[in-house]
Amino acid sequence: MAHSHEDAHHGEQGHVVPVSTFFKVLVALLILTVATVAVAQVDLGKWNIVGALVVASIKATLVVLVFMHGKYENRILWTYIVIPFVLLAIMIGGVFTDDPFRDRLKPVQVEQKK
Amino acid sequence: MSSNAATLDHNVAPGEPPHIHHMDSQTAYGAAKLGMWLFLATEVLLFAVLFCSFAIMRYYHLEEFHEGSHHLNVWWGGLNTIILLCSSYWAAVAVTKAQQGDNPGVVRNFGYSFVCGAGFLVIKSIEYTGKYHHGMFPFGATENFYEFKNFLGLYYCMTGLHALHVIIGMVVMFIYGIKPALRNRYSAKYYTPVELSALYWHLVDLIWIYLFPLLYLVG
Amino acid sequence: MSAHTHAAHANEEVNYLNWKTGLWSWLSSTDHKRICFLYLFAIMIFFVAGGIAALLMRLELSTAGPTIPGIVKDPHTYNVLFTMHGVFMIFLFVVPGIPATLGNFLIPLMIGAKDVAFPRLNLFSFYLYVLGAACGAVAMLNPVDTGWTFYAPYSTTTDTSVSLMVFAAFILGFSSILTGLNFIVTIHQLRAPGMTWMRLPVFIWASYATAVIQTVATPVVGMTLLLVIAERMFGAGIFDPSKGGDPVLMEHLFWFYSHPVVYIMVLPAFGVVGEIIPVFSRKPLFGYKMVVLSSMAIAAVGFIVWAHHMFVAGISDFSAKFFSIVTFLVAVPTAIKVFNWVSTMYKGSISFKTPMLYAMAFVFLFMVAGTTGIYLAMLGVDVYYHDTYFVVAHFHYTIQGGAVIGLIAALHFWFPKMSGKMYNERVARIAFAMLFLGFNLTFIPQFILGMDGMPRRYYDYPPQYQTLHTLSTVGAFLNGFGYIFSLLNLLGTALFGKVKAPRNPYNSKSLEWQTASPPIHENFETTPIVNEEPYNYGTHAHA
Amino acid sequence: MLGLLGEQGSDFAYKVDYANDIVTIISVVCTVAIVGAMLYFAVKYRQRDGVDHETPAIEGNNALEVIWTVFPTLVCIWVAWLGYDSFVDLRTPPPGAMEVNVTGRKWAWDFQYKNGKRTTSELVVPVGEPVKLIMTSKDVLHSFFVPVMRTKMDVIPGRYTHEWFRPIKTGDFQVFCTEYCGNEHSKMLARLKVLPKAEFERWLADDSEERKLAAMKPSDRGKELYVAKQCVTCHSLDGSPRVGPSWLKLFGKQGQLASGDKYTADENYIRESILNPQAKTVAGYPAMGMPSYQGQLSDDDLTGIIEFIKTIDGSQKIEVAPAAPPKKADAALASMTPAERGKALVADSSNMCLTCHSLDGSKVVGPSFKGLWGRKEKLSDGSEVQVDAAYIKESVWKPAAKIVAGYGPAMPAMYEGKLTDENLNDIIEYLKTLQ
Repeated sequence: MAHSHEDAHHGEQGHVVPVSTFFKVLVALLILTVATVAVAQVDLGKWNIVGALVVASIKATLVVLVFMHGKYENRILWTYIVIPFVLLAIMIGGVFTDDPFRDRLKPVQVEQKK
Repeated sequence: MSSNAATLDHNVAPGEPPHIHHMDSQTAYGAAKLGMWLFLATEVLLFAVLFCSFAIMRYYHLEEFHEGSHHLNVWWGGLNTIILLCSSYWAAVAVTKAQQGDNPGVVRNFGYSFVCGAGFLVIKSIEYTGKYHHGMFPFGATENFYEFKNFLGLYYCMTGLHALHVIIGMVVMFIYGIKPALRNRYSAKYYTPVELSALYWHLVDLIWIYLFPLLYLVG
Repeated sequence: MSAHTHAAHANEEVNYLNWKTGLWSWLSSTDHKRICFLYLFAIMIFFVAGGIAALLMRLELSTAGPTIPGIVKDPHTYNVLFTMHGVFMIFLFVVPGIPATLGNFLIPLMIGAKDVAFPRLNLFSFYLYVLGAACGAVAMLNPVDTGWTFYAPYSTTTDTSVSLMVFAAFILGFSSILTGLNFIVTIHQLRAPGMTWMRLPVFIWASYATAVIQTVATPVVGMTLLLVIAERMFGAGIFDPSKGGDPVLMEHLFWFYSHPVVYIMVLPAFGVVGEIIPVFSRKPLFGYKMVVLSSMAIAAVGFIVWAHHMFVAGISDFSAKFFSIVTFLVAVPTAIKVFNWVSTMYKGSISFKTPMLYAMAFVFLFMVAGTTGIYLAMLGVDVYYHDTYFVVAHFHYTIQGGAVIGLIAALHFWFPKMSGKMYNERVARIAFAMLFLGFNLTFIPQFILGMDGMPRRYYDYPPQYQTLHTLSTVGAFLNGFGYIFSLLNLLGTALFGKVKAPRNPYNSKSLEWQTASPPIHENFETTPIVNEEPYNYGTHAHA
Repeated sequence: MLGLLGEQGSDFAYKVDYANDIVTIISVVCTVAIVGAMLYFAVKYRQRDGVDHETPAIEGNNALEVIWTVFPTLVCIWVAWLGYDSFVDLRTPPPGAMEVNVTGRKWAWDFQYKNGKRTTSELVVPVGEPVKLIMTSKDVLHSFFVPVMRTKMDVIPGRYTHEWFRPIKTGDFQVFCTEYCGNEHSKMLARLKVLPKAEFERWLADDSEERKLAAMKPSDRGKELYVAKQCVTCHSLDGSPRVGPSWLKLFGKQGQLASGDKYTADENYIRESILNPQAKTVAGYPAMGMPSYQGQLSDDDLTGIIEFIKTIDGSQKIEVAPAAPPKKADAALASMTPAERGKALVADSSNMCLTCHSLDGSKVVGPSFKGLWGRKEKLSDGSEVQVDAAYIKESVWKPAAKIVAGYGPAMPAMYEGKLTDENLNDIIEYLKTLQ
């Protein structure tokens, strides 16, 4: 019953995270927020969105790891933390095998009859 | 959500885990947490559709999307982001308090989160009404004259669904967090509902972390 | 129904059926076994409704031109019929079909638990189902005519009550999500001592894979359908091309769920066959690990093949090629399963009780379904077959020949455990024969129609297709009567049967047969300790 | 080889059929092998006289697992290649292919050629020349499927998709719509005419039809259509009552709708009533009386009809030219029983029987066909008749002669010559079945 034991270990006590840790993370998050807003003001072309999403992902990771105790969770839980993001990637990836590769057709030009 | 309803059992001494007929309290704790994370996974996938649509629509209407995002007020959005981050922080603290058996602490911190949630909704409604006055409100309008109607459509779908989650999150926090804590329900031995409601609240924050840059900044 | 019966013989020993009586004790029960019956009762209503719709369609199609103008008075009525058939059968019958009924009944029993992890959530899912079903029924007052796929922009422009119907599908989706979530947690947390992952019966593995798909795929279609409503209500401009939306995007998102949903339907049936064949062959399941592995593989690969429903939908050729190639990845694990089932019978001691007959029929029908699936995965060939009767026949072999036959097989196999009675073997066999012949007579002609290029969803057709359509109609009715007999046989013997079932009529090794038939309220007198593999039949050479 | 998909009309059809044949053979062999093995085991190892015999605990065999993992994989790769290969041909039109615009709409196909020539529901192409269809839709999704050419592609509003083929034989082939598009989906058919090159060039150059219509002044065009589109069936020019309101002095007329609202017969009202007759039916006329002409009339046609209506002051006399009796070309019709033929005739929209006669006993404009045969009918002049062959034929050819009590003289005298004696016998056979 390997698994249920494994689960049970975490079952006894969720990990207790000191408030100070949370506070440090909050400060980090606020700084990052200000950073994205600032960066967004300068026009970097398509790098704007890349940058914004990278920063957002860093913030998200912090929230999951610390606020949501992700750091202290077991493998099974992590599987189900990761799956939705993998699927999101598959979804967007799959759809983008389509649209950018569609042939851009124009209707047949009808010759003017004299 | 009613998964943890199984743990709302009033005929047990305060601080004691409820009797669940078919499993011991440790298993129950693990089960509840796994269940909650699975539920969060489904929530993420709910929004995944919107993100995917956003990606495609942006691909087709890049200019309109830039145009559209300029019509959103970065400062309102930014303020809301900060509000949610703080509320998320307090929710996290509430869990620690619960783990230390500090029920008033739970009430206090969840209280802050709750107020933040309310503040978020207020600001959102200010934004919505502003849009409404500029005729940028989709309902009823069969043909939206704005060039960036696709952006607006997605903006309302995404923020609307998110706002709905904020409301649900607040209700959950109140029913499963604040109310029982007022009765000193929680202790180092038993705080599952606090942790679960906090998890849900963090998800609401998580989604917004992505919505804010996508809608307000890069468009 | 059961409430009365068990009130009737109150003197028999206490079990989950009679430990409480009265309708309310059923409607409010959080006992997974009773919830199984609630679902069973509910889905059967829609099985019958969807079946009637199907028979009306077949009747209408039996001749070219209007055939039963009294009932199907115009094309619209016909379109409503196939929409109703699709929506009822998919969302209200087959998807909850095996997971919500047998999954509910068997998962705790097979892993040696007292109940599912969240019993109240379980009941809540059922009432969500009821709510969704109610919405669907109400939507039928201004009947929807979009087909079960709700393709935009037709679904966003037709003036039938699409919004309500897709909302119903959304609610049903949530019922399905919560059920899946419940099962995943149950299987992770509540396995009896000694019930290691490699000792789980394949039905549990199949149910686990199913539950994962249910949980993570269903939200996608849920949101997509909400967007259809948004499109209708205020023209969100996401799917409607007249507002700059992309209808093909809607198809992508729809199939992102609706391909995996095929595995929601059929994986549990795989599990059922994997349970039945070893028991009636008195042999261990051949290649247990591979069977388990293939279930998980199918579930995983199922998520990256969706666009093979869209080869001619106007997606890019690159996309079509990509999705065609990955689609073939599903074929392999499916083939592996079939090989292993058949090999299990090798050197067995095979008895042909009705469940075994269904299981063998399943192997044949699923071979047809699988091989015709290959046609549709082949790009060039699918271009011809797409949206013809070939596709219709193919997915009926998969869904009816696979999932529904699997369900019927399971209902027979576990009937003694569920009802504590034995069904009438002779009637069951006759019903099986009708069902099997009728089914093939219905759909083999449709394969030929497809090869002749007959498009689907046609209310009327050129006269040259007449003969095959008539044949198909005859088969459909035979098929229908087959279902009626087999189900009435079960219902009748459950209510009025005299023959009581022993604990373990097939002397099977797996846990659910080790407790009383029917089981007591919390399944086991004492928590069972598991110390052997689930299919430990036959004598070991070295022993 | 097996010729499962019927005749081949395009030069890549053989490739598709080849792939189809190969996969068919593979499928049949595999199915027979596996099911055969299963049945063989079932018989050989069946439990005799109800007692279990000892069985070996075989839990698997890795060699076998490897074999039946690798073997199907290889087969799949081959088959996937076949499909891929045929698809590439199917999707790559040769440069310089003749391009035709295709527009799908509820529920018909429009085609336009480079020189501006338009056709509806009939695509004419030259044999041996590659043809590329550039397709879009006006409303919802459709799909353009030409079975003999083995090609199909969805037609999407707001976008263009393409398909192509090179016909290898002349002839007249079926085109289906294969993406569900609403009520008349199954009627959204078209013909593909493959002509010899020279003949095609002649056809393409010939625009006499168009010039003739274009040359006419709108009201004359409307007059043509009044007969051609069978408006005459239900709308008189002299004020005499028929199924629908007479067109005499119709334009500008005001009146009450079935809904109770008022209407004024201006351009918009007439246009709407032609395209969507059920929207605003005039009080006292059957709600379902008129079929929609959506997709059957161009804007010029509509203007023509409206202009024509404006001119009607009672002076116009139009004789309904007897239409040619329906040709029973296809063997299918001949192979039918009389009753079936009759049914086909009744269903045939150009005969418009079902516009006024129901099949389910409900009273529309005329008596229902259900149970009509052999019934005793009271006539408006008080006399009684037995509905027999003679009576039916008379009422079809000379509707005004004997009118059943409670019905108006609505039925047009257009069937004499249109329906032959044998047609009527067929119809009567059909009526007999409607008891």
